[in-house]
Amino acid sequence: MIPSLAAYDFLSILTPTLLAFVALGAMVLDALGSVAAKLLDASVLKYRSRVIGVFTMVSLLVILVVAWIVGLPPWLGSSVPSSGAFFGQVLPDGYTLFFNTLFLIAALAATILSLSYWDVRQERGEYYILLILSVIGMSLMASAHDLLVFFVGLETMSISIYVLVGSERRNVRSNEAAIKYLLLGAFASAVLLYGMALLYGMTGSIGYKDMALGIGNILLTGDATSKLVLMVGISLLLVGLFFKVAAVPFHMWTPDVYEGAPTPITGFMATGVKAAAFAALVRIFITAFAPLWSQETLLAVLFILAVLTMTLGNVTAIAQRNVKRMLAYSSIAHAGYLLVGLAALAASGVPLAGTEMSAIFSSGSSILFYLLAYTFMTLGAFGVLVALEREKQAPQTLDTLSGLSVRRPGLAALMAIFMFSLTGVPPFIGFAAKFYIIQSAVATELYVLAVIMVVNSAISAYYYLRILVVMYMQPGERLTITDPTLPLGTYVVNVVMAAAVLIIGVFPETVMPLLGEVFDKGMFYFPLTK
Amino acid sequence: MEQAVHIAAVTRDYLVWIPLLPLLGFLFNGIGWILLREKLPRTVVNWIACLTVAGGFLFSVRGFFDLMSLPVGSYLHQEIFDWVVVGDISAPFGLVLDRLSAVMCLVVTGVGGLIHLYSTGYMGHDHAFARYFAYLNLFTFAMLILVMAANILLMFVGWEGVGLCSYLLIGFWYEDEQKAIAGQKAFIVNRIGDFGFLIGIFTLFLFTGQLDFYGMRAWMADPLNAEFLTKGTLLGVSIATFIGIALFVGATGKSAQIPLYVWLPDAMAGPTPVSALIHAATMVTAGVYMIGRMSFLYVLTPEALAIVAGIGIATAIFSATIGLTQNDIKKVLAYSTVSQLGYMFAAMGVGAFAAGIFHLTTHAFFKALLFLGAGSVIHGLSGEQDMRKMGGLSSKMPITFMTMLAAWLAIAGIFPFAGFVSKDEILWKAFSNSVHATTFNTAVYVVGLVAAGLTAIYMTRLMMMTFMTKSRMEHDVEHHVHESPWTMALPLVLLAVLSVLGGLLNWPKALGGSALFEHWLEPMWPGLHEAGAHAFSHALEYGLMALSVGIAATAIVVVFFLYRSHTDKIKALAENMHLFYEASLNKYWVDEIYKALIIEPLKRLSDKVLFRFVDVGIVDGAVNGVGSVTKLWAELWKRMQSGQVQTYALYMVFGVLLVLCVHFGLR
Amino acid sequence: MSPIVIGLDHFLSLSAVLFGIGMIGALVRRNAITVFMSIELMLNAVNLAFAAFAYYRWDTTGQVFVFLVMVVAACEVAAGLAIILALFRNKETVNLDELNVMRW
Amino acid sequence: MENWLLTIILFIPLAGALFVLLSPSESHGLIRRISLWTMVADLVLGIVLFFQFDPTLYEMQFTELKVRWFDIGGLTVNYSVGIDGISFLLVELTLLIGPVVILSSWSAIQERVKEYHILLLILQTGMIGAFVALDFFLFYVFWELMLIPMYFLIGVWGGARKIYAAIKFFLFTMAGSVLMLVAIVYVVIQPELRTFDIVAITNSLTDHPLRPDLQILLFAAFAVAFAIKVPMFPFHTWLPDAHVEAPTAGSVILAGVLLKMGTYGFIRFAMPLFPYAVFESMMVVMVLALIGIIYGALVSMMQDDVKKLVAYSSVSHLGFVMLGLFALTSAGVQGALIQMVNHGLSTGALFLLVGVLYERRHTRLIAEFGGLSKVMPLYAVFFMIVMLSSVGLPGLNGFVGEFLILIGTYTSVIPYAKYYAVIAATGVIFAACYMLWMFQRVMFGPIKNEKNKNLPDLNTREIVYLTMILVFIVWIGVYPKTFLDRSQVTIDHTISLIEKGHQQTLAQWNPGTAQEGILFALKGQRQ
Repeated sequence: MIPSLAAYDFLSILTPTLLAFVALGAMVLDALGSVAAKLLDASVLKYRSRVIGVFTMVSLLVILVVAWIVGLPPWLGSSVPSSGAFFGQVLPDGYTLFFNTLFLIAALAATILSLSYWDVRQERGEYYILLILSVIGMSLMASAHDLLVFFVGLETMSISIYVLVGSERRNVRSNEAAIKYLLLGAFASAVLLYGMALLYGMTGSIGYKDMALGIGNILLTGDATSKLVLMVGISLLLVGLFFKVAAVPFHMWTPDVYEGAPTPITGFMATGVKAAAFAALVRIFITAFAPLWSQETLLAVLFILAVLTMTLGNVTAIAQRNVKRMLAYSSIAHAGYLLVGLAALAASGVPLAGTEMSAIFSSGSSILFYLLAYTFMTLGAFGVLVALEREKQAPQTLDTLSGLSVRRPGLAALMAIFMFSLTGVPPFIGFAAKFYIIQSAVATELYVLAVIMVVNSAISAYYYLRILVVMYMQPGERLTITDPTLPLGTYVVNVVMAAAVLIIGVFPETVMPLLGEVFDKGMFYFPLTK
Repeated sequence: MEQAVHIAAVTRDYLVWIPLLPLLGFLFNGIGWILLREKLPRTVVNWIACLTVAGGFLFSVRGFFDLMSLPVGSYLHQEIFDWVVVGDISAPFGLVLDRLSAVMCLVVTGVGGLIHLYSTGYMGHDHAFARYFAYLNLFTFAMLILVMAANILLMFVGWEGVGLCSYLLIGFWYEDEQKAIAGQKAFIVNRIGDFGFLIGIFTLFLFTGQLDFYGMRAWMADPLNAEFLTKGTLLGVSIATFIGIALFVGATGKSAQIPLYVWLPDAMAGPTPVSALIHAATMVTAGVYMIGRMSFLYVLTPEALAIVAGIGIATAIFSATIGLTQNDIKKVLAYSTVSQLGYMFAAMGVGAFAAGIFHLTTHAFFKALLFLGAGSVIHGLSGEQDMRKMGGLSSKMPITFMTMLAAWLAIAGIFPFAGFVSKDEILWKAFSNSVHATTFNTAVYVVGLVAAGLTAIYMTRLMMMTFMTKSRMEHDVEHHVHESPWTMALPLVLLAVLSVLGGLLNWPKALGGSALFEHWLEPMWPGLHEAGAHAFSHALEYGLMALSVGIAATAIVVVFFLYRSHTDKIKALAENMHLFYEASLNKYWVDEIYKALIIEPLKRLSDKVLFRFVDVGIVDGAVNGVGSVTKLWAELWKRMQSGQVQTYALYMVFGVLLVLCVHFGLR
Repeated sequence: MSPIVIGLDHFLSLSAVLFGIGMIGALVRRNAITVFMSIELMLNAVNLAFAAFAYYRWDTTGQVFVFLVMVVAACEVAAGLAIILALFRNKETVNLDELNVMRW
Repeated sequence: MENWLLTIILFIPLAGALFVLLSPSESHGLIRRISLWTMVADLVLGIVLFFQFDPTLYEMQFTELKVRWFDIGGLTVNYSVGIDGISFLLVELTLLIGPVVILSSWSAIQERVKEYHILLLILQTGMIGAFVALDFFLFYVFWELMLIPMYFLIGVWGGARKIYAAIKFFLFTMAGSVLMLVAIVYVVIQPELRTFDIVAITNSLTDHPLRPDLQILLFAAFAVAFAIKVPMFPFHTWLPDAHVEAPTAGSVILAGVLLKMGTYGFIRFAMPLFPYAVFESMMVVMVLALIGIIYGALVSMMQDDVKKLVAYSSVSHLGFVMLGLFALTSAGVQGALIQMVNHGLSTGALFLLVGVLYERRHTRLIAEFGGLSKVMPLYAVFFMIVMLSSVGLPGLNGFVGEFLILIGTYTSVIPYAKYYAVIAATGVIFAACYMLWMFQRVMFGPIKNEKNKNLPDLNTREIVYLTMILVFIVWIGVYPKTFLDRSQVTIDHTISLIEKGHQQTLAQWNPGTAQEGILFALKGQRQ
């Protein structure tokens, strides 16, 4: 039958489409730039990338606004689940909207930071185009309701990121990071694909909905072999995703890549890529893997990985002196906290349509909230790093940060806010986010996990606080400030993030109900019926 | 068991003035000192200090006559405000003036007043005189609170208050570290006693539910309750005994009994009037007073009384032997005080409460006199305290000499001086009372007799070395020896009179007296009729009197002649009894023993063991240990990050295997 | 003796073997290019599996997937070679063991 | 006004912080004056509160203002504040300490003055908030909020090993409180509760207590958090470091208020919510408290740094408080509460006095001093009185608290109560030892050290803030009724809640332990 092409079905691909046009525009600008360079003189090239950057920034902002104006009403308005666009391969729901917003925010911040990051370094125009392309990939991952789309999105994102990581071509670290990420990424995609293949073979479909039904049938009626193969497939698929979210032991790439990549890109990866991966992960969990929630083994996997990820991330971060690397480990740790949320989700019972799902909703929305919070905090932190790297173009270590509160009180204060928030101290957003996760974990009786999580956040206090220590409590090295005035953009990013961290932290109501909506009402799709 | 007299409280609103006046004096002088220091006119301070105490004395007298006019058994009472009132604990700030506390008030304010007067002269040259009188007034206040407290908790306030003042006054010249340390020693040793006192209070409250003295008395008057206290046991002794002993522990601290007497000799570091007032006349007798106050409890527990008597008499003889050989004039008096206090406890212990209190009174007279006399000697010799550097002062300081003569005979127990009456009363009661087994009584009596003899000996020795033998003073000191001013002389004289005639207050029946004092206090001691005296003939009583007087007299005469003519014999004596001499001279090394057995180990324990080993080593070590272990793991896991891509890939493979294992292994 | 019927299992086993070989190659070889090719081998193993499933299920989805995987692989190669080239310019080597500027 | 009073009191310091933030950072005088007047204004409102507080009620008061904050997992978190007899005194104490600390750091703090005062003011709000919060989430927020300013106060303006001390303080407290967080979450999502409202939870849990073993687990989680704050014996080692390194104001606040958070937490949360666990863990807590009393006293005796000495003495004093709380008698708990205030006053004052010395000589080593009474007579007077109050001399505040605690424990019906009390009472002796000895070494004797020859005596400012405390030291000592009356009803109610809860646990869950009837045993003792 012909699927209904209701207007909002296309909302699912609205953002990617618009982004695609932006990318096209950027390319055109790029081309024009080079032509102009040929016709006039090479000095034009200096401005080319700036122009493209500003263009990107503006258009991302516009898209953000448009996406909301167009996306919100139908989502809140309708209660009928959409069968989605393109034969249900993508779903135009609140979930998609939320994540698109997240990605756009991350991309916007990354763009602005890049502007101030690159104008003291040499660069090429493709940079911003790749940035946009990666966002397209992410958006597809979030809205995908089908392994195919998901895979395409994933690769679109990954490949662009590979190149972005390596975009400091003269910098050995950048190259090295790029190639490490590329090889491991490809390796992971292979594993992921193999899992997909097996799943496809077992369930005979790649749409989440039908996969769920297939998995259900196999679990009920399948023979041992098919169950085994199914499980292998599922495991491999998960592994592929765990790689992207940097869960231990699939995290090894993270520190090196984060350290080597240009700082704005690191920030973008830490937030955007992680968010995208979780978007896909949660979506697949809730739809395709729904029947598996009754399986202890899945829970066990999540449990073990969560514990490993949190603990190793936090403990190892203690030993780091390079701030970017430390933040890399901290991002691993936070992935661990998110996995706790995922475990809570998986532990909250099979989501049969029409059953009481408040637990699911709350744990689901707590994951989303955590992602949001994490995005703000991390982008803010990296924003501060970008600002610092302007005045000292070297990897920021605890030593270069020392005495910052005297040198640049403003930046120090912002950094302090982000660090406290990452530690999870009220009244900052990090605390609220952790609280939601813990609440859902306890609500689903994952007490041990909750305890391990809070103990970990206590451990994390140590290294986050050490940054404050060097900034506030140690005499600073007399560093000549090369460029006392920061470009407005950086400040705006940092301040906006700080404001978000503080305001949403004190008033979670500003976003939380919306996130609840994402799960409980509207167009979220639950495949199974009693 | 409560006798016929019916107890009745009569509210009187002037009672508050008795302690309040000294308090005001304290505030005036204290604040004046803080604000104006030396600029505060000396005369004002003197007048304020003395008048407030005198005022207290007048009010006490008024209360005294008030009591006389009232029927037997009634007492004056005033409740000022709620102090500690929580749940069923009720300790209002209330004052009581009954026959017992009236006597004490008179002694405290009377003798105290004289000593204040004396101090105005004695401290004439000290620059911190205002501070001195502030402390002295504060002491008077605290002592009066102690005496007049309506409940035992308030008594404890006074109890610790006087301790504080003694601490402050002993360390009055704090620039001298030794003096400061002496004060500190006094406070801490008292604290040890107070620990027992507190336990006593707790137990008392736990079982009687009372804190108010007359409340307890009424409560115990109920035979059932009394039986409950005597029959019920705590840690193997009857409740009553437990309480009695616990409270007595407090008394041993405050009244310098074995084993807590060690602070009193050191307390002589304070100005001499202070020694007279606090460490002879009033504060140190607080323990005796307390037992008198709690007599209704002690009559229930002969065991506790026996302990009181035993400790008391032991202390009496023990410190008397030490007094024999001391060379510092004040030290001799100090040990004599300890010994006399022992007497009082012995009296209390044998149930002769009246006798104890009476000895307390007379002792207040003559011992204060002795101290003041010694003070005037020291004053005259510009600070010399070593008796070996005195002598022949009888001519140079006639008033002092004459007055001290009276005190000497009094304390030696020579007929008819006050000391004789009170001490003999005690000995007689010890002999005759039937609270304890006869053997015990006799033992107490005999020891008491010996102690009396020793007292006579060392007091005579003191008089001889100070006044009657030929001068051994340094020349320049001798040069300006002078008799003290009238402010110091007058109290001496008055006290001398009291020491001579004080006996009349309680002239024994046997000698045709009427034992006024005893009758006056009669209603204070419930249920002593059973514990009353055996029927003994007066003849026996006369005999015993004669015996004790005889002993004292012989002692005096012997010592007199020894010091007069045969000083070599004394040396020989010391040589012969070498061991005893050394022991006595060094106070049996008690301080050293305490230091070695308690103080040093405690210091070592808290420093080496608790602080360095347990706290820094173990507890904090554990804390930091956790930290460093975590750091260790961090380093370990950091090393995992080899930088080699394919190792990373390998880890991923392991991860895959892990996930698969979990999936299937858990089946 | 009956002829061996080539069935789904055989295809799957083959693809598993290929995947394994590719994985081992990716783990043990030191030259970046070679490692890259090994990974391509893994992808092809996946393709084989997809194709096989598609055939036996008589369902075209799998085959579509195969095409997409090929495309993606091509893109990865493109990006990858560019990155390796950039690296070679700076370091004069493509030996993975020497890529350990960033560790710990 | 009335309904808003508490909220205003709570947020005035924050507003002050805002003003300071806006004022230019180099005009120190202005900043100091702003902060001072903020604190004073708060104190004035505190006095208003004092008169409006109704001592006859045990219910929470000033609770009119209650605003929905946000939802979480179907539960509503409210902004709701209120005080009862227990929190009332502590709030007033906090308000009193406020101006004192500002004055005490008037000349001591010279760099980063602006940040310093902002932090002090935020800290003030945090502390008051923790006392008045009636919503578990709100409480936890304030509880953690106190960490940040304190951390900076120690770390930035502290002494030589400030960083170590600051991090130790933060991690210790954090580690404790996160466990409590989990416990809190567990409690609030209980199906029969489903609320963050502390009062509602308390009442409900005393009527329908949790399963005994759960109670013990949760109690442990709470107890660790609070025991660290108190601090009780094994968890105390952060205290000496924090105290020694912190600036005077920091130490004063730490001793004056922060430590009370722990004991307050016990009586407000841990004990009423898990009554059965209280009785199960009584022995442990009591023994730890006793160890704290003796151990703290002994250790402080041999310290050569005055601040460290006072810090360890805090361990001893707080041991008394714990003893009183767990004695579960009206007198004991009452005494514990008063003792909290006393300790805040006297130990706070001690730190102020040490600070005065430190400001003049830049050392705190006892050996450096001696004979100060000669050059600083006024200082000597203040020091003497405070020292005596800390020693527990009757007539001063310390005695009232200690006596009530001891007699409350002694007369308690819990097992071994008498022994606890007797052992604790020895602490009174040791207290005299270390305090007097320290005092004698610092103030008495000849002036050995040339540097001390001409130290200036207290100036007006110092006299003012010391007097502010001294007034209450004497007041509580002489007429404690003022304060006892205001908490009596609440305390009796709380105790009855705990006992009821325990009975209910026994009745509903029948754990079959020997605990039955403890409460009514030995009642006949007084025949």
